[in-house]
Amino acid sequence: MIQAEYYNIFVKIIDQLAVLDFLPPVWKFILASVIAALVFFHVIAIFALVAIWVERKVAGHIQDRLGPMETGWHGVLQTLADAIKLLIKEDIIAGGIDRRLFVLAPVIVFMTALAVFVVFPVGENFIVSDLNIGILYIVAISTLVVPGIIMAGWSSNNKWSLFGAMRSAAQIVSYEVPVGLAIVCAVMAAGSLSMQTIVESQAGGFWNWFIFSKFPFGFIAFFIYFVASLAEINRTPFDLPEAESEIVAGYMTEYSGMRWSFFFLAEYGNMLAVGAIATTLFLGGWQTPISLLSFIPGPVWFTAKTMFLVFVHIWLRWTLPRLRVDQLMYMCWKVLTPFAFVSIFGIGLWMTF
Amino acid sequence: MGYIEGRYGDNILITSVDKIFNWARLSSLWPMTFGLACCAIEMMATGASRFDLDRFGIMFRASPRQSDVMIIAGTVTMKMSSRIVRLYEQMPEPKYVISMGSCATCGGPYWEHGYHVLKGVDKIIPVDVYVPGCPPRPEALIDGLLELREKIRKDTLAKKEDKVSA
Amino acid sequence: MPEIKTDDVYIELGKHPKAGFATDDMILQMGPQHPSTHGVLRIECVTDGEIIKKATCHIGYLHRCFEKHAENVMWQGVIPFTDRMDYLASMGQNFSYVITVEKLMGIEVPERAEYMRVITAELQRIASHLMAYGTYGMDIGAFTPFLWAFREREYVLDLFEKLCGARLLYNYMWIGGVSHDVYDGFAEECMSFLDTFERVVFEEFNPILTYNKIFIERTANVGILSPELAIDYGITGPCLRGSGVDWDLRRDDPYSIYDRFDFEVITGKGEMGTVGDCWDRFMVRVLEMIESVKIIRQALQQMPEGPIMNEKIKKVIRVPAGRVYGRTEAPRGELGYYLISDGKGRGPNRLKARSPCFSNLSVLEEISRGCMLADLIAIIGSLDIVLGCVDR
Amino acid sequence: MVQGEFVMTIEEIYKKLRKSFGGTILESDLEVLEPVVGIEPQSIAEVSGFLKNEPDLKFTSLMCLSSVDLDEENLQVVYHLHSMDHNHKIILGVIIPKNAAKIPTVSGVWRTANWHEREAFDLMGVEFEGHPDHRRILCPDDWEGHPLRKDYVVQEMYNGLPVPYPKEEDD
Repeated sequence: MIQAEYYNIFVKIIDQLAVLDFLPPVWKFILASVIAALVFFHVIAIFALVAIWVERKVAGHIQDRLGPMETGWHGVLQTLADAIKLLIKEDIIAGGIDRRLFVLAPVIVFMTALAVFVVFPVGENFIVSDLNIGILYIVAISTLVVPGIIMAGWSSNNKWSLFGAMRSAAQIVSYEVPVGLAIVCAVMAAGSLSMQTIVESQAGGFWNWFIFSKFPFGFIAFFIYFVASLAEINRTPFDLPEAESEIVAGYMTEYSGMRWSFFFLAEYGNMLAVGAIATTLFLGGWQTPISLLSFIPGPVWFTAKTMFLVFVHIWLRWTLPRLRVDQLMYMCWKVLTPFAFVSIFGIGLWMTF
Repeated sequence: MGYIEGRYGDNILITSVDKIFNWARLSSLWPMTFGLACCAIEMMATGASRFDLDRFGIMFRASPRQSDVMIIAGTVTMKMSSRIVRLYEQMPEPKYVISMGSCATCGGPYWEHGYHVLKGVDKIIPVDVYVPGCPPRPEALIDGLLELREKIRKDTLAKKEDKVSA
Repeated sequence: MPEIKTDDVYIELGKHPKAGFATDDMILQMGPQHPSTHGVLRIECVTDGEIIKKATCHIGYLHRCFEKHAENVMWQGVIPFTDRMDYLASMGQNFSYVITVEKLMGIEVPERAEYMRVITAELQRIASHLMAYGTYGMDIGAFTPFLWAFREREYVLDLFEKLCGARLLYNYMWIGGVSHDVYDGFAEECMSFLDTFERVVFEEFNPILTYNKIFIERTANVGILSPELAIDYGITGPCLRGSGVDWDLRRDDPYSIYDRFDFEVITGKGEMGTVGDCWDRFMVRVLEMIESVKIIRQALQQMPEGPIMNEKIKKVIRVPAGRVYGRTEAPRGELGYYLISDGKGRGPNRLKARSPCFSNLSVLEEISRGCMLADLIAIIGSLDIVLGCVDR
Repeated sequence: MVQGEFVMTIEEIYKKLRKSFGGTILESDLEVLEPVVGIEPQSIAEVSGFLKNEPDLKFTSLMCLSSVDLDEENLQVVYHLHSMDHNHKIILGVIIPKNAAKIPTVSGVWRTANWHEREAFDLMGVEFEGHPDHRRILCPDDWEGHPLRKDYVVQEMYNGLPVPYPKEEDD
């Protein structure tokens, strides 16, 4: 019988290493956590490196040009060069800036992006920690980004930053509602808050995925989640907090070099996270679409589905214009939220009968 | 980089670090979205599909805090000069300036009777590369950016020769 | 180097105006370096949160003393400076200046040159409106239409480059004619561009931006400019026609040979909202490109053989004393030159340029009152100003 | 737009103006290419209001407002008016002395005059009485002189920067 906490794959590995037997269990746990954090930091960092390159390439091809070409083969090293350059840039903290908040803000924003990765069921036995309230944990943690962004905007002592922070806070807090309601749909269908259980209840072919099995309510819920999550991570058409043509760079206006790259990293981390959540809740997580293809391991499916959603994010970004603040709120409260209630009601009826 | 810069001689560590740093810097030159006049249109054309500055990893950033190179694209007027100085000061080190077109370089066609035109942006900020033309063709701007890349490639953290002699 | 005393500014800012709780309007300085002010415009916005209470324009950051130069150079020497005034529509600027001088001198231009002028001016209108289309998309937040518009614009610039050697500032129209005759194959190349261009507008530009739901939401019913207000503010060009006023100098006060062509004057009809909103102004530009295509087709078919310069024009031009106001329909509106010659000088005694953007921009304060910050960007974009033309 | 119904020639408009305003409309040469109707400086605002509101004149649009440096003593402000309803034009000219270059504003009649008058003030130094926002528009606020006057001398330094092109030295 495996204890709940032993689902933590890192704890399991550390536990099996005979070399580390002299350590007390608490230390082993801390060691496992540190390793997990490092691994996920690098997952995000490497994902961001690749994703930014992919984004620039996709954008380039949408726009009839090539994108990065000169740095490495077809520009694959482009983001690496960007990252190194940002690391060695001067770190400006201008006069009039609230120093403590200014320094802390990118850390908080990045931390929240990192923390949600703990509960993603990448494969059948591949999860850092299968909390029994996994999905609730995600919702709770991802809201923490708001204080971070407000700190960034306020401490910068710049009006554009303040605008960006205010827009962002209003947007994220509002869109938590449809996101939460859409998540409730999946939770109702699975009957559990644990991420692994939600995935397991979608086993046996793609028609059992929640997006299809509870048609049309599952599909509505998935669509609402996808749109609202775009708003939550500030991607086009909801990229108002960093709308370049309106408020320069939003809450990141005053940040340079390293600190700015943390915001950037967090943005791509969030993209990955949102894609992963949608995959887990509605697209069957690591499950194979048809049993014929079950020889392909679960993590591959999980990554493939997530990457597809990330690609859709990128595709939308380079196609659509941007909404206005009031239209954004209209969309949230008068379109997405009512429909989310409808789909909750529908799934409720479905589960009852 | 303030700790190492200019303190040590030309040793193997410094030159290797130089290579990586310079490669990173020259591969990702982000100019500021900042156009003044006619040349700005050619600057935009350079960034657009046919010439595509993104091939060299060059993408425009709106905030001076996140940009590395400032392309002075157009006529600098007296009213604008103090703003250009301010923008230049807002950029983080290492920063580079390209003076694009003859107006930015020396006043261009406005040198004689242009009472409100600053005759050369180098009077207010240091310029790395001058791109001649009125306006320069996109190819000329790309050439200017490649020149700047070559200039960055020669940069070093080691002690500068002239400092030793001084 | 001018010294900016930042400390003083911060001391000033640090002082709290009132003790205790007090709310105050926020003053937002937009520009001169801002991605969507289309150059070096500075707008001082008094805002209440996102709502603009008052937006005051500060211009002059690109004041390049055009009128002073015109007084100090020869008659032909003014043409390159007109190029640099509205650098997105140089042909239109040349056109206006040369027909003003020709009016004062009372000379005729050869037929072929007239046709060349119309063809290049209309091609320039397409290029200029493409730029307006692209940058407007970028203002609203869509980046891809901007690059697509630039892609098409490059083809027009290719034609110009082959014709007169320059990409942006042409100095093509001279007093008494044009500088270069067409090269072999110009008509075919131009025709093939026009054919693809029409298709591109309807199949690519319109679906991705013009009829995009979000774009319509952002621009319809925003920045409504009533016809009366537009005339009162001296608005001209697509902005005036966007307000539903059927007024086009090419038809109503014909110059050159525009009375020989058959084209429609596009006006805003309030298709998506109210007449005179941003979407109407934008749509007028899109449809005007198609009308320009029609004009160029007709001109290419009718173009006669013959000389391209009036033979009487000598190197040193003598212009009789007198005053004249010449105006044309430049891509951004009525471009007028008020020219005074004393009959003695080698150049104009006084040249006042009435630039369309200058008047068009002045309405911004009026129509942006009470809108949101994002709308302000949309309004500036829809007025399609070029700061070189505003500040001269 | 209904056009050509009430088109009036410049002579007719001139006569009508003379009838309504008498001596403030100066004797003008109407035979030249584009004749300028001279107006007494003090009555320009009134005349403008009349021209705009009279039903068969309807000069709703101010095409251009130019300032001209006539000679050593005088400046001139020229108004190009156009009626979109009737498609006729008139040019008004007001001559004012350089040492007392003051003239009533017409920004109350056509709002586009607001910026045009500011420009005339900035570049030529004509002061417009009653203008709602009488500031420089193109040059910086602390600029010296009015550049388009023929006797304008460029200031040597502005804000610590040399204004004229640096002269080449013979070394």
